[in-house]
Amino acid sequence: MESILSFCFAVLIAPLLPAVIQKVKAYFAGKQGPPLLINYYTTIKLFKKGSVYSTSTSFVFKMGPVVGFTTSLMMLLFFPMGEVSPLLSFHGDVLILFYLMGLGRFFTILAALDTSSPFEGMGAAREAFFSTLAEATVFCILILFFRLTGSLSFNEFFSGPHAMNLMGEYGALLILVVVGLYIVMLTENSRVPVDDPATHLELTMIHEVMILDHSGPDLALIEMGAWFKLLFYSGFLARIIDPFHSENVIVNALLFYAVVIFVYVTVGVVESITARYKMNLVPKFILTPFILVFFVTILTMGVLQ
Amino acid sequence: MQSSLDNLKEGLKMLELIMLIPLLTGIIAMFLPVRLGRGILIVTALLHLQLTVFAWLGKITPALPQYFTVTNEGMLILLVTSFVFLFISIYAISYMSEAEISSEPIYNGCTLLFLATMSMVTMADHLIVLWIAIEATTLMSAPLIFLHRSKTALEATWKYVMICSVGIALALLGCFFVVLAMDLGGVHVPITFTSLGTVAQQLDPVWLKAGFIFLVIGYGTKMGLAPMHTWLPDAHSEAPSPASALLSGALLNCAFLGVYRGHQLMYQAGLGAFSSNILIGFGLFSMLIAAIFIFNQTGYKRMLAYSSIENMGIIAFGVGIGGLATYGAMLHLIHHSLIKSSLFLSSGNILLGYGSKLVNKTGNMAKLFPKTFTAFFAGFAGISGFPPFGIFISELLIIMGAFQQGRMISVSIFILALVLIFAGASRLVTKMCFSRCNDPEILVEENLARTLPSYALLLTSIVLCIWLPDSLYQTILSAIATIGGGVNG
Amino acid sequence: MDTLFVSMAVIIAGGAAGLLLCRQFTLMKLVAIATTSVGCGIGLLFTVPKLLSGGAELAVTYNWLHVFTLAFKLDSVSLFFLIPIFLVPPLTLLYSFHYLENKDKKLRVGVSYFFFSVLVASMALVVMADNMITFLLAWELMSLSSFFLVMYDYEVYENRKAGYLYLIFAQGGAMLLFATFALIYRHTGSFDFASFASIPDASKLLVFILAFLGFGSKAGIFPLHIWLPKAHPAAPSHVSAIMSGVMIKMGIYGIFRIYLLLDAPTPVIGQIVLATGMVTGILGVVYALAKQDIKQLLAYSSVENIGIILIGLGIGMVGVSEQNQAMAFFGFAGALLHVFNHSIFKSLLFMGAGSVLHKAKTKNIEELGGLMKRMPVTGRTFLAGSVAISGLPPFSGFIGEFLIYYGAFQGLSSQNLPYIMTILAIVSLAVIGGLATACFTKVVGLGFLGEPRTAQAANAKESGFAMGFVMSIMALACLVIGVLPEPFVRLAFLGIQDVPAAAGFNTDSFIVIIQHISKTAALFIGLLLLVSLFRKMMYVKKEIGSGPTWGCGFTQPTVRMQYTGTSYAAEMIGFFKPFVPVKTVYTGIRKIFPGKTTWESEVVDIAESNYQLRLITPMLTLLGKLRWIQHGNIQLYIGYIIVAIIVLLLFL
Amino acid sequence: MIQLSNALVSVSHVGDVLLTMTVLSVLLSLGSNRLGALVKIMAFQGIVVSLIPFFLEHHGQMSTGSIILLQIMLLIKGLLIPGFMYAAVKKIKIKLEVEPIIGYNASLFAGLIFILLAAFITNRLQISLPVKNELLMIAAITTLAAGLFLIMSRHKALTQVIGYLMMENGIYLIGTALAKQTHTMYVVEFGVLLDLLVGIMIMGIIVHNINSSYDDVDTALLGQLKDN
Repeated sequence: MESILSFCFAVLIAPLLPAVIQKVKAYFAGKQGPPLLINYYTTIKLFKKGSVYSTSTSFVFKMGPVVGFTTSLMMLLFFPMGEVSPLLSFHGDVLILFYLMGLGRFFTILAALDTSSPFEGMGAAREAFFSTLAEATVFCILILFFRLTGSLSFNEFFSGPHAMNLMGEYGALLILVVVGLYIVMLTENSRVPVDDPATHLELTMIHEVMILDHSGPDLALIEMGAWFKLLFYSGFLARIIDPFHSENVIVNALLFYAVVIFVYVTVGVVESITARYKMNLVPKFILTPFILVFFVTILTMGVLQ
Repeated sequence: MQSSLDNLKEGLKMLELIMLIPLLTGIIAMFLPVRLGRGILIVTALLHLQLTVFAWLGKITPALPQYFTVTNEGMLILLVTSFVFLFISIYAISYMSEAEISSEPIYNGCTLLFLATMSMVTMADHLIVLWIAIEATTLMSAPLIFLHRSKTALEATWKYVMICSVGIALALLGCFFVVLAMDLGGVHVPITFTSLGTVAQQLDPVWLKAGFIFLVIGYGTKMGLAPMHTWLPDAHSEAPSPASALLSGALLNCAFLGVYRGHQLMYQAGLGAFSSNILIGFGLFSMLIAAIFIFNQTGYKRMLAYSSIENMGIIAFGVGIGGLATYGAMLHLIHHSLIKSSLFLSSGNILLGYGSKLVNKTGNMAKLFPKTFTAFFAGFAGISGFPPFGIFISELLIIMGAFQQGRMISVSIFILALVLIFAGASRLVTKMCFSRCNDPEILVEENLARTLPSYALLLTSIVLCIWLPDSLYQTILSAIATIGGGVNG
Repeated sequence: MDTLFVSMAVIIAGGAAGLLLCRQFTLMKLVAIATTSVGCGIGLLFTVPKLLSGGAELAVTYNWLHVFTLAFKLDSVSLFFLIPIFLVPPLTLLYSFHYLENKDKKLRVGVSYFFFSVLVASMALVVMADNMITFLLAWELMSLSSFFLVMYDYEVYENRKAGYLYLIFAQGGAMLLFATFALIYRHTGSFDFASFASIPDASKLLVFILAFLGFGSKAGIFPLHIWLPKAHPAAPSHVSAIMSGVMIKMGIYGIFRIYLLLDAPTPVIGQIVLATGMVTGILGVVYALAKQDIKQLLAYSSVENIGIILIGLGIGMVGVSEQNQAMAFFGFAGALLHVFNHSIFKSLLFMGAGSVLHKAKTKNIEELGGLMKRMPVTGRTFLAGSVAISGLPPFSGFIGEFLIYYGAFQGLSSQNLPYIMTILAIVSLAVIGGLATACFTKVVGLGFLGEPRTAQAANAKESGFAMGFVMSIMALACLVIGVLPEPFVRLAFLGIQDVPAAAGFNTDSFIVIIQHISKTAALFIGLLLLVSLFRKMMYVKKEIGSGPTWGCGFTQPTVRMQYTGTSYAAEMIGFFKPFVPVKTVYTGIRKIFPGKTTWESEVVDIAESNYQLRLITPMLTLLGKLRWIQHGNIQLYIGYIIVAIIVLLLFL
Repeated sequence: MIQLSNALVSVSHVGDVLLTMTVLSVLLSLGSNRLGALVKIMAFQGIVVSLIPFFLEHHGQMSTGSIILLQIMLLIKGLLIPGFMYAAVKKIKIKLEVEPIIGYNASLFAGLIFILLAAFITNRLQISLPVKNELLMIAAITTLAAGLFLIMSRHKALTQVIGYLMMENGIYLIGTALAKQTHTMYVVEFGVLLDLLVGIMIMGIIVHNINSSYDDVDTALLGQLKDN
């Protein structure tokens, strides 16, 4: 029951949180910024609209948003938000989940290519490339977590005697992981400095340019999928960082979401104070966390002897 | 030799007929009209095969035992020679009428004389008689090479006669050295391999070794071992295809028999290691030389000739290695004769069809000459060691044997050379068979009379790879037992 | 066992019927396909129940040529490999019914069916062989028959070259195997496989490396893979399917078999296999990404999948040497399952490529586009195959990779080198997965989606019924295995039941995981359907417009402005620069008023170019120089003889 | 049986003279620049070589067979073969020059080196040989080596035949020198002779053909078949 509630809460709050980023950015820019509920308004507006489809497209184009949305939703189903067990969990679920995200990416890219637009193809190519590099980091993190906890499930990562937490047994090691995961989050969710969703030139975009041709409910599904994904990553980070622990479930959840919001705020700060990297520097940026985490995994050889 | 003594009592003493009959018919055929000559050729070939089988089964024995004898290895080679000869003759009849060779009676006669001399080689027991026979094969086959009467044929014949004569003259010196080794050892027996074998231990080792060196050089020249092989590609490419087939499928084996006898003697004298090393060296060197020239070869008959050098190298290598490899070498000898003759016969069709010996002038055989293509490509697959042809088995056995004897470096070179040769040959063969033909004018269409003999020879190789008659197996085993070979190590 | 021989006889009979009936084209195709398929069916009916019943080992021997015995034995590994051998050919043959339509090539089609049947039978013999001779015999037959299949379209120069290259690699590999077996024979004096374990440990490593190279040249490990991307495009597509889907797995079988037989304790073997697997996998997929020819791309993708399978085997072997049974078990099982899965989706993809080639007359991605609408069945099945080969759930590719991952994660408890190797293996698998996604989004996205780039592609029609039917079945199979993996995973477990390292391992807990995976996949599909339904509902009674693609302000787009495969891959290729050299030719701008200029780029296979540069060219130069030996001068020829004598006399 | 050794007073002396003459003929042939002269020298050498066994000490007892063989050999080596070759020379009317690859002076010098070499080898072998006849060995090896030298150093095909013949003579002499007693098998030796005869005849026929095809017998013309 708790799990269902937690899941529903996460789904509901997911559109809210990105507005926090926008607020922070607005603050830095000295503007007032959009209302916090902006994303809800947008979504409803989009669902109300119809769509225009390019004559070049086929059914794959329509599948892209659906698959992308579903895969992101799957992540939330398996991730323990707060200290509540997720709806579903089993040993090995991380593997299938990250691969499901791959599936989402697969169809997003295809949908982009289906439009036969050169810009969307460009974005698709970058997406394919950068997420491959990010995937290496993710799997390094999984290796480390497995090494430390002996489990392959989100729920088990954060429960039991060897729970992954900065305050826990291997806190020192996890600092580097946090840095790595943060960069992965920026990459996977197309945030600055990897991608700038707010730029006005399609040539320099990654994710935004891929969805240029989507409109109406399709676009809404894509947007929601992206919010879920961001929430998942920041939740992942928050579970590692989260120093608080309370016996009460609700308090725990609130504290957890506080940390999540903190993560969102940092994203906003980063977006405000850094510029997007030149495209040819991005791979180096994405490789940095890989090297960090790989280093940590090697370190564990000494730790666990 | 107990068995041959037994045979002496029961068998008919007419072994020499095997060589006398072709000798006689050969001389007759020279002066007969073409049609009659062809008939005589086939009849003689059939008769010869029949007599050979009788001899092999021990039904007939020599009348002059001081010069001739029945040995297992000799009978093996005689059997192969006779068998191959029959099919080549059938082919030759059709080929000669198409090739418009004016002197067909010369072919008919000389090929029979050639058969006679080769039969003599396989039966010779006396050192000098063997020498005479091998020299005689050179002389009898020279007219065959010159049959086309072109300038290049002339050149090839000249080189063939000259180089082989010089080589074989050295073999005579080798014979003298063996006799000297006998004198020094204080042995007084007839100079036959049979009797020398029984007293081999008493022969003077130094002179025996020297004798062996000269024998190997001499007969090796004839056999086509590098670096004495130089005549071989010329002669094989210039001779008319049936003659090339005979040279490659029969003559080289006979020359090999000379080397084999020498090695046998060395082994019996306890000097097997020395002669083995020499044979291995020559074998590998021949294969490497063949590899050099098969790459970028321009003439397909020359390629086949170099392939013969390679295969003689393989046989020498196998015999030198000993043990299991010897069995492989003997199988290789049989299958090489069958397949290589078939290949040369096919090359005759190709030559007739395209009118050129150059690879570049041929092409797209798969479409233009489907029957010949089948035979040619199957032959190529066979000679490269693909099953279901027998060379697969023989090469496998030789490699196994070589590893078993711990000759790692040699066998590495062996394998390297095989791969190189395969790479070179398959390039040419695929070019001939599949690539576009620039000038697809077919001079002479293929026909069954000229493809069936190739098929028959290939089929024999396949059959022998599926089912080796027990008697043949025993013959090979007894043959290689004399040089310490066997299937059990 | 006799059933298998019967099935092989039927298969060969089918091929022979193709040869004999070649004058009646359609009848010949029907008879050949039906008979061969029946033969395969008999084989399957024997194999699968045998494997399921945990079949006792079967062995038969026949005497051959006095010296040898032909020995056959079936254990679980053989039985497992027999499944794709008997399963894929009937499907590809059915496909070929509409694929081989040229009646002018009657004889050739007949010959092709004959060698196809020989190939199938010889592959079956390879996995059944129980001694060196039998194995090599079957192996060589397999190489030879597949060569003829590759040469089907020999009129094309590239195809001849490909056939030639294939032949050399086949024979070179076979020679290495000869050497391997001979080396073993040296120690044991026996041809039997059973005796392999008794050779001294010191020799085992050498034996294994030789065998690994020999088998690897067939399987296509880097850098012995260069024949694959040439031979597969050359062969007709149903042949590429069987070669890539099944035949190259014989190399894997060989590696696995020799490993099992050697029973070597040295950990180096596992590390070699693992490292080779990683290199092969990553470079294979990068090259696949770089290629624009669909069949060539698929060939490189086969190299990649061989890499994945080798990673699985390597994980298993490291597990054995680390005495980590779980690692060993899942490594081996994952490798086997991936062999099976790959045989299906790679065949499917090759058939799809063949269908495209058949109708659009080109294999070049840059000339395709928009086929999803024009060839719906081919497009959809190809899409399914692409998802499967990228290892994404809920399709079959994921299951095999999951097993391998699972095995690898079990190995993380090791220390030192095995640990680092395991980490690298997991990361490589992840990278391979990501790049494979990139690679197949490229094929599908550029080849099947968007607008057709040429008139040929625009005029393409759907292929014949037989082809579409087969591809649909296979696509469905990919999905079924992905959603209901349990029986197939069990099959893979049964496949390794005779492997000593895996014996007695309790898989119950893992089966639970697999059931979970199955449920997750089902859940995902359910959710997907729900969301689709939701989306449908959202669009009810709404205005759906259609117009040209948004060109960011540009209003007159042409089909040539679409993103190209080359640029799609360029950045990723650039990342692997030293290993994936790109050759560019730019004519440059010279004059004040420059004329036409061109710019070309081509990805060069580093292995191929290095062979050319460092091996073939020097060798040919050397051989060319040595040719003066035969200079035609008789005086010097005689001199050779004298030199030979003098040299030999020195040994006296 | 005829006891020839008793009949002649100083057999070994005659033998030595003959051997010296053999060596002389070798040197002459190396220096000779006319084909006709070369053939005549070969005839002379053939006769001398055939006679040598007759005058050797250890061949004291001659059987009837060997006498007949001797006559046949004289006939073939001294008459038939040179006659045959002379006829060939006469047919080749244009160039009777020998055309050496290695000049006459150098050839003569090489001949001297062969003699030295032969002496050296003989010295080394002397210990193991059953028959002590140094001169015979020296002459034999010199002839053999010079024969090979002639084959390799002359352009004309006919000269090569002559070289081959000389080489055969050398081998025959070595055979004579090495064998302690004649192995009484004249059939065999006759066979050797016959082979030699037929071989020379076939070579002669080819030479004739070369001449009619090329208007010359220069082997440099025979270099079309090659692989480089």
